[in-house]
Amino acid sequence: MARALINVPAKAKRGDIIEIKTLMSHPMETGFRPTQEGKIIPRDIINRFVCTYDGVAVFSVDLFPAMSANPFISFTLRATNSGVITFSWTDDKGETQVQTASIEVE
Amino acid sequence: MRIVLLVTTLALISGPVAAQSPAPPGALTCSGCHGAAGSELPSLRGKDAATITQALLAFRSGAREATLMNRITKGFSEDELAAIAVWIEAQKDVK
Amino acid sequence: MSTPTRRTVLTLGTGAIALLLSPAARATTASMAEAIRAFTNGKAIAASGVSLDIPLLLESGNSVPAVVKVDSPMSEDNFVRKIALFNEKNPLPNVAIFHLTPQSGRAWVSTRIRLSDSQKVMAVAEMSDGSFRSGSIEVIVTLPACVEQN
Amino acid sequence: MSLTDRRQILGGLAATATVLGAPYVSAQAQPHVIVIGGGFGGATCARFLHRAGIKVTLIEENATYTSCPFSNLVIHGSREISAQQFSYDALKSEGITIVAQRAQSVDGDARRVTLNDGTTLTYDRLILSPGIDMRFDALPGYDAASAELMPHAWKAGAQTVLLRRQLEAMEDGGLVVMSVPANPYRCPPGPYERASLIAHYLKTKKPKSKLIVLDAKDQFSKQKLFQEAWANLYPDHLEYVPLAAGGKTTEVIASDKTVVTEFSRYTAAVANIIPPQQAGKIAQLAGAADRTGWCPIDPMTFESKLRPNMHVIGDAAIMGAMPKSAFAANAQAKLCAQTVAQLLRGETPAEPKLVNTCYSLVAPDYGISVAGVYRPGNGVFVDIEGAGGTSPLTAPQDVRTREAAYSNAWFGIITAEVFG
Repeated sequence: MARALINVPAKAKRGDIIEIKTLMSHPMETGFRPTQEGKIIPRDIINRFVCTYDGVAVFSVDLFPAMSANPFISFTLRATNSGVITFSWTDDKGETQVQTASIEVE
Repeated sequence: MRIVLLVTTLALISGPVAAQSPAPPGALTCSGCHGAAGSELPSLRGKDAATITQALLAFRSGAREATLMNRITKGFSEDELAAIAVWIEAQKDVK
Repeated sequence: MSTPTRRTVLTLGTGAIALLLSPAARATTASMAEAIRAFTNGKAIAASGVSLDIPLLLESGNSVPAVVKVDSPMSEDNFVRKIALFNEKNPLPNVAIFHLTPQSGRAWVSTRIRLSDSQKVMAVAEMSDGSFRSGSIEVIVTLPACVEQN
Repeated sequence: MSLTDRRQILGGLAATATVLGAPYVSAQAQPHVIVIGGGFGGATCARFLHRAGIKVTLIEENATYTSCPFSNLVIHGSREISAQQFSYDALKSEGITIVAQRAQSVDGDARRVTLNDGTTLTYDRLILSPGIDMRFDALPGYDAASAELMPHAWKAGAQTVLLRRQLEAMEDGGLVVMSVPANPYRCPPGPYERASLIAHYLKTKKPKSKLIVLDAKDQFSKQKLFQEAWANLYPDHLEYVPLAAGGKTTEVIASDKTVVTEFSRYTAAVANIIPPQQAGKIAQLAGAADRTGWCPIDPMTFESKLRPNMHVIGDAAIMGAMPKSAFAANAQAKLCAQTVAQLLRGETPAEPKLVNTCYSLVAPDYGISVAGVYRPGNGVFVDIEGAGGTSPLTAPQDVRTREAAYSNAWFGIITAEVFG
């Protein structure tokens, strides 16, 4: 995995519903694509995405090969308190990449 | 029947085009790039079918160097290219 | 250089435009129906309350924006637990399963998926009371005009 | 001439025909074809129908046509908009009836077109070549009013000149932002030619400035050729942001020329926003466009799948692999004219083949091209395998110069065929 793009508002009012956007660079090899020589490229996808807010898992996704390359996942959260929002992507090899963002809630 | 008659009649008015048989597949496209003489892109007016066929086949096989015609001619069979050439030659009587 | 492999893809990929003109087909292909049964454990699905938004005409199925909304207050005792996306004609029927919580605030997700052909895409939501709802959309995937891929 | 009473006109022609020795021809027998839209598709189609002896009326409200192909050179500053403009005088002098009004509505059942002055015209077959309309509902913040501040310049004319003036007025060092939509839209490689020529303008005239291209997709026409040329020619003046790097525009704010993307925001000195598009309005009003906003057609005849006796050509139609280009519209128009003439004679058209050729300028003297050959398949046009493709990725400069010269020659020839 390479780099992720994350869009989390830096500030929010308590009770606001905030929109979060994430994009992770990844080829998401489907396991169905042949090379020029006709060999199938083995499947290699991110199969799990988890978002925690203040240490609690609040949103997650199970991904299948029909998710596009560089998976884009956008969702909402209710801003309850200032803290850290963590995002993690886990691929077929079991490797996990984590990124965080902080939010200030007034 | 009446329509056919009318079209034939109109052909007399507006020139011989209407009396032409339909252009073979692909032939109508050529004039989008090949028009009057004096352009960077060669005119096909007055060229005979044999010359045109030979050129098209040479583009298709790669024997003749080209920027685009090599890519286009690969989309046609030899017979189709020959039919296009015959049609282009016939256009010299038109207009 | 320019022997576009996409042509092979396209030959497989176009079609079904006529299908779009008829009312949305009720029946789904067997594998999609099977995947949905597995997700709901065979429970009944109400065909309402879920909106699935995908552009109707796609020239490429590589990265297709999909937005799902479910009618729900997203309160502590009445919320959407899961939203699953399914498709009819890709090699596999599953696309993704989103797990939501009351903290989500809204039953709304936006993502990008792959579609190998014109087909029906379906979103099924599992509510906190264990009931299921769905919404679907028929989309046309043509082919990317003048895009070379080698 | 009264347009409402075409029977009178037809009667006149029938009389002529009688004089010429066809006493069996009655007035009703002369079919009338209406073409709506006088661009590369419509003007060509009207011309070829007329030459095939078909009575044709072309409905086009504008007195002059402004060509989109080559309009990127106007933005670049090396070409005047007047060089893009063509009158319909040649068509008129050939005897084609041109009605300088807007087609207000079409009644497909009655085969009747109503013009904006209330006049009606009836047809045996209708050809719609309306081009595209911007979808001003599709991108938050972008409507007709904001297009005056952040031009799309995706229909050539005043918008083209506006974008050029804005670039000329910009201080050296200003940021230029282009927003490119997802497919389908008019002229697939057009945004990238424009980006190239704007970068060329900046490099030569405003070297401290830079162009950022925000794209809602990851793949585009002639991509490798463009990107290689950009790396060589404009490394400091053009930054390309694809979908995968957050390039999708989600909102624009016209008041301060801000472009908002999924992960970032850019405030520009000049912003060129190309919004999502749909088939021209009259195609929607005629019922020829489906819920996608575009017109499904039978590729054998270009006849609408939704409305019999209506044919759609050019950018408005769903053509499959065949792109929305001027060349394609012109090629489709010639074939459509022939096909409609055959249908009116009761003949069955043979399966066609079509070709598209499209040049793009990466710099004024650096041209690249893509070609395709197409046949009907799967209800649209599909590529003929093994044909077509792009210019070679590696080629000496003289090949690029030659393709730029051919591009220029092509413009002269095709506009002569359509309007000359």
